[in-house]
Amino acid sequence: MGSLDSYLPIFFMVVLGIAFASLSFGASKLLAPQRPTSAKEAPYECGIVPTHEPARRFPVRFYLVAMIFVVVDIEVIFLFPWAVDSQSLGRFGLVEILVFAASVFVPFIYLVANGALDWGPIKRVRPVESQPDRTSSSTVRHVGPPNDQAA
Amino acid sequence: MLRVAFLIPLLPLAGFVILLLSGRKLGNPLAGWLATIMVAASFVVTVVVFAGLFRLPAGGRSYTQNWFTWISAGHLHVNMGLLVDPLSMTMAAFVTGVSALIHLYSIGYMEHDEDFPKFFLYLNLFVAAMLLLVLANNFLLLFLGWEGVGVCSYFLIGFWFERDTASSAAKKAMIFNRIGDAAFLVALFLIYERTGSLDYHTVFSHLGSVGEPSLVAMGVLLFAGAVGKSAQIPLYPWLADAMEGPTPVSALIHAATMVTAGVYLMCRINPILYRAPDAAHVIAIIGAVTALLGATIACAQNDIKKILAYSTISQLGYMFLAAGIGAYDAAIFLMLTHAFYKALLFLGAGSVIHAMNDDQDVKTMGALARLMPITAVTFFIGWLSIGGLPVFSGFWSKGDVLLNGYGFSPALWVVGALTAVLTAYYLGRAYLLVFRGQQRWVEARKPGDRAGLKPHDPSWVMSVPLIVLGALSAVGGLINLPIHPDLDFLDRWLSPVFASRLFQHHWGLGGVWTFALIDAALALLGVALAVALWGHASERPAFEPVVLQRAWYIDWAYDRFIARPSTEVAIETSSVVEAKGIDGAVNGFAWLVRSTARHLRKVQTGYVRNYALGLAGGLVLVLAYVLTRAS
Amino acid sequence: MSVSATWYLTLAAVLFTIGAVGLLVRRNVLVMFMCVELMLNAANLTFVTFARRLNDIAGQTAVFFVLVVAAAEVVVGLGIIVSIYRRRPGATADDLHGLKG
Amino acid sequence: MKLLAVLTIVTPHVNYVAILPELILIGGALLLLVSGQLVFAKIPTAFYSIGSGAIAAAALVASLVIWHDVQARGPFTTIADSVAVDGFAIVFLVLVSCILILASAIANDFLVREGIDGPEYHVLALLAGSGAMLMAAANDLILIFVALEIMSIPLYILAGMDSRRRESGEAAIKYFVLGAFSSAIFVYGIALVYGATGSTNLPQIASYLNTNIITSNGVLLAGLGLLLVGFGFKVSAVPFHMWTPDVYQGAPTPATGFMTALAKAGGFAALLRVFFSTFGVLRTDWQPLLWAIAIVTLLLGAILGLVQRDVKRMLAYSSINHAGFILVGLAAATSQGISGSVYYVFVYAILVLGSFAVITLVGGKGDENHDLDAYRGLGRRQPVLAFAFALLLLGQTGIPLTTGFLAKLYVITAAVRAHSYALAVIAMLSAAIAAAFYLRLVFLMYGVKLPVGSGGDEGALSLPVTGEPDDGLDPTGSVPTGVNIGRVVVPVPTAVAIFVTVAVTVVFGIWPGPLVDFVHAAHFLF
Repeated sequence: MGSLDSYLPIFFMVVLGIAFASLSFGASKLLAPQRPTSAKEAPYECGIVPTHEPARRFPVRFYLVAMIFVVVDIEVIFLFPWAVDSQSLGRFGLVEILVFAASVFVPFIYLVANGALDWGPIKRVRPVESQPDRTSSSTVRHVGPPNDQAA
Repeated sequence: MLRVAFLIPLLPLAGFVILLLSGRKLGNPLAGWLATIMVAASFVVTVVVFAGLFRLPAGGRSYTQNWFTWISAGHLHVNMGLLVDPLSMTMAAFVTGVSALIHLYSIGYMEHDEDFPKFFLYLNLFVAAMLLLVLANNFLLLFLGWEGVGVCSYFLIGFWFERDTASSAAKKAMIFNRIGDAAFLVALFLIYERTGSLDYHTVFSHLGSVGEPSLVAMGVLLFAGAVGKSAQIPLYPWLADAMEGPTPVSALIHAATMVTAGVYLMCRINPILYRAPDAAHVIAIIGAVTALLGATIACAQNDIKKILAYSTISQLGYMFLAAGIGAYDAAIFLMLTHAFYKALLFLGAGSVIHAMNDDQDVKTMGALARLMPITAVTFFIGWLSIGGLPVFSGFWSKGDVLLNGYGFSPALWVVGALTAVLTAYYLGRAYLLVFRGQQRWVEARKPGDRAGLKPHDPSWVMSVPLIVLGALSAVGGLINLPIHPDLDFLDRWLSPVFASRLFQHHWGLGGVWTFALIDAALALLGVALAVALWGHASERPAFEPVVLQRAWYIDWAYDRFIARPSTEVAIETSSVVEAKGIDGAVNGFAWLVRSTARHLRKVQTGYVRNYALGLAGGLVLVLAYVLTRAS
Repeated sequence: MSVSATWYLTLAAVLFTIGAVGLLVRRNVLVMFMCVELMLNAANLTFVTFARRLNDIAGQTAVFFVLVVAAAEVVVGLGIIVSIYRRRPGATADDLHGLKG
Repeated sequence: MKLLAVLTIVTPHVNYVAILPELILIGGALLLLVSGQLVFAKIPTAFYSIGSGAIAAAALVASLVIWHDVQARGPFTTIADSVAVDGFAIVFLVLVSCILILASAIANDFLVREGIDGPEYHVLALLAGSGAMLMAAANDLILIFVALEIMSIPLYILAGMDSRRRESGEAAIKYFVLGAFSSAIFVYGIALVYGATGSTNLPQIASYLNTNIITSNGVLLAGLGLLLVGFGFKVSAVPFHMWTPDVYQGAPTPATGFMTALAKAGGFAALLRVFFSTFGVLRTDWQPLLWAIAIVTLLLGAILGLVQRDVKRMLAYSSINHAGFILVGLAAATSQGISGSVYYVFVYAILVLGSFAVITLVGGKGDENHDLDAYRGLGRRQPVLAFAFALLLLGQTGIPLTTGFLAKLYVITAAVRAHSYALAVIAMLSAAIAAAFYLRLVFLMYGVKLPVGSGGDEGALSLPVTGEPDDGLDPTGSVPTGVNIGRVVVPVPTAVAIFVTVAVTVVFGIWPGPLVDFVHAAHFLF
């Protein structure tokens, strides 16, 4: 158990924190008057009645960029070990890391070309081809099956 | 030159494939010609390979051509390959040669048949299978050919399947053959189990380490297979019924080639029989009894093809007799000459049947010799050959068998001699009833049937095979004359294959001549009997006892004591045991499975968390198990 | 002044179990996915602990690979989740049960 | 930092030829990915398909080159012992290449039919293929994990590729969540094994286990168990199989076929190598476990397949049944059993590709025509297609003269030799049950009416069962509404692919020599 000695301060901190929080909650429960109204029960108890729900959905583009960021960010993990010992790894290490960088870069080209990183108004990279068989009803199907509206 | 051996079975097979794809388009008679040419080409290739083999020194006349590994499972390795040696090439040569002639004959014989291309399709497939059987370098491939010829035989017996008799005859042949094949298969398992291989060379070289009981079992089981295929006691009745097939089929399959496969098998396994004399004795005795039995039945038959069928059974018995006593070269010699004269007789019978508007009863024929000279002369030659009259081929080959038989046991000789007399007699009877005497067919028993019948010799495509086979029957003995040691070509040619002979008796030249004289006397006795009894009469009930007409009641006994009781049992089984017991059990099991499934599928709820729970549950079970093993 | 490796391993096992249980009880696909990440990181902790105890660097390098794979999974997972749920606002994993039996 | 200081870094020797097939696939995939973007014109789908096929063919050639190498020099390892180049790996390299070639032909027609543009499908397929190859060649648990993910992640996306069908998305989510769960379990297993043996390298683990007597093996066995769970998920062994039917049914049909073939190949390659070769010493510990898993896998797959109406779902249960058979070979834990399993994987991959190719065609535009009724009378409408499908189904049944027969024979023989008679009997029993649903489909195509006495519903061996109209078949034979039984369009590439699979099934069924010999090369195991 001696090995846990170093954790003693942290342990005390945790105990203190929990004690303080429960103490405050308990005190307010005991001391404050309990007269709930519907206005008080609503969130944002600042007096202003909420008019609409907050936007739950971010634009898809937001997720997209976040995802791309995660990938590129994580690939950097492999750069660190190389950077630490790049001298002793020599030319072999350099070549390997360049190959690695290139293979990360190629999908990047794909992303850029597909407009994944374009903010603002959509600029079409490819010209829209005329599709004679495409009607308004088929376009609706592209967006989602008709029974989706019910869900 | 040996390298082209693969073409021998492949050419007829190619013919089969071509006919299968476009037989209808080729039509009549092109399909027949194509089939004939394929077989003839195969014969030419055989001759080339034969010559190549002949040029090798006598000790080195064995060439194995491996194509590919056919099956490789565990320790079982079976190569698809051919064995070219004197025995297989002799067989291949006569199979392709006789087949080519009979193909040619069939073009004429089947002229008016609607299913002309189909007939040749089966015929070509048969030849391919037969050649595979003969040329195989291992037992499994031999078995493949064995089954192949069986299937073709089944198709061809039932070729006119709209006739009830034909289709039931086909079934009968199939069933009798199956019994033999079952024994054959067991023999294969035994051979593989004991020697670890199915390759001839390997098997034969491992026999030394196999116990004698196993060897006897192998020999007897393989012989049981041969009994089915070659129509010996007790599995012979199918061959008489097989005459329902077209006559060329009877000539090719049920006289010259397929039925001799059993004899070939016995000769091929001579190293096994050498170490299992008991099995060999069984073969000799069964062969001898069959020979006599077949000959007696043939004496009283009226259907010309039945006479020939029982004659074939009898002659095959002769061959087994020879093989059983170790006189393999005599067996092969008899097989060759028999192929010539029996094919000849069948084809002659075919022309007669054609001429008589498909009537086969010898009692309603007569005096055809002047109207059909070619047929009559060739049939006459066939009679003298099979009867064993001196100089004709049968004289030499049958003499060879009898000679060896006497050396082994005089009892066998007596049976053989009796059979020889009967053989000359019953075919004489057939010849005289068909070609001599009164024109009994004129006074038609069935009115309108024979109106305006003008019997005549067939067209050249049918005559040429008759003439060629007639010539071969007459002089075929030349390939193996015992009168001088330098003249027995066949014996010396085959001797490397039959190195392990059970028994060998050397007669001096004097002995040989003595036996030849006795044989000639026996043959003349048979001929004299035939002429005396049937030269001027067509009805002699005393010499056609009912017991022989009914073939010793053996068919009747089969029907009475085996077929009917087993049918009863089968019906009983299907209505009671199968319907209530087995069906009930199967349906009950199916019901059980399905209701289990119906409950189990509810587990598959479609909810991801349930699936994850399944995964986690499995994980817990695995860990729980692991903890029981942990130390 | 050092904590015994057993405690780290126990912590990792506890984290792993929390992740597994969380995946079983939560309905939100994103949260389920976060639970998987928790399990992966428990494995990472185990790797590092063992590497330390065995004085072997291989375990530490393994963490790199696990991290990267986890990131790739995140990206693909998010992609799939977004593409499915953009058409079904407020959906949970339980709403997907069209395929069953 | 103290830790790093004591280690001197040795750069590993990399034999690039040894991993050439994988490099070709990855490089090819990247090239395919950008090729469309660098050219400012619309590239037809066929171009990508041909490209993908060509890349896979190049990988096949590279695999054969390595095969030649290994035959001459014997097996070797490279990249710091983390990649094994042995007969076992190469058998799977060849198999994966063949799968990719066939799959790209099949996918092409599907993509054209459904109007799915772009290289993504093929790129993902190639990447998944490289993952499967690496799984077979990996000689290090970490590399196996990475390879597993390289294979799985593209498969998750492929399952959800068809954005027009909501089932596709559902399949992707289910596959992904459960897949990630199993991966986490797998990694934790690796960590535990690493802790117990001090290495993640397979030969080092094996030699450690051979030379040391482990007094306390709890951690090791727990790790092994977790590894088994991870593998079990990938190869859909019961009880880790539950994703299989849903994903098979939901995924786009060509992707289902590809996924089945590839995941079985990759999953079993690694499973066989790790358990038989590395943890062979512990076989008395894991054999009973595999025995039990094999039995439930065999039975559950066969039984549940009986009551399916959707052909894809039926084949999903069939694939579970097949996984059970492959596990039978492993449960025998003999080299004969391993050969049997490898042969089985090889044969099954080809069979299932062909089967799903036919199902893709019958599925029709929209990929939704998968009810059993869509196959009613196919034998009359399109005899050739129906005959090919019948042969593939008979192959899966294990009828003699097809490759499937020998495959079943090998694993069952191995089980018998290893004296697990119960397993052999149950395997045969499950094959008999499974035969019922394969043959039902065959009978349905050829309109064979079973005798009335054998039960009400057509094709199934059963007594009439009341209730639940959705199992079995409607005995009246009328085609339900919504099932399209029009003529199926058979494009040439798919036709060729189906022909190849049928030819392999029949030719090597009649003449098994070469394929068996090739698979026996898997004996060159490290």
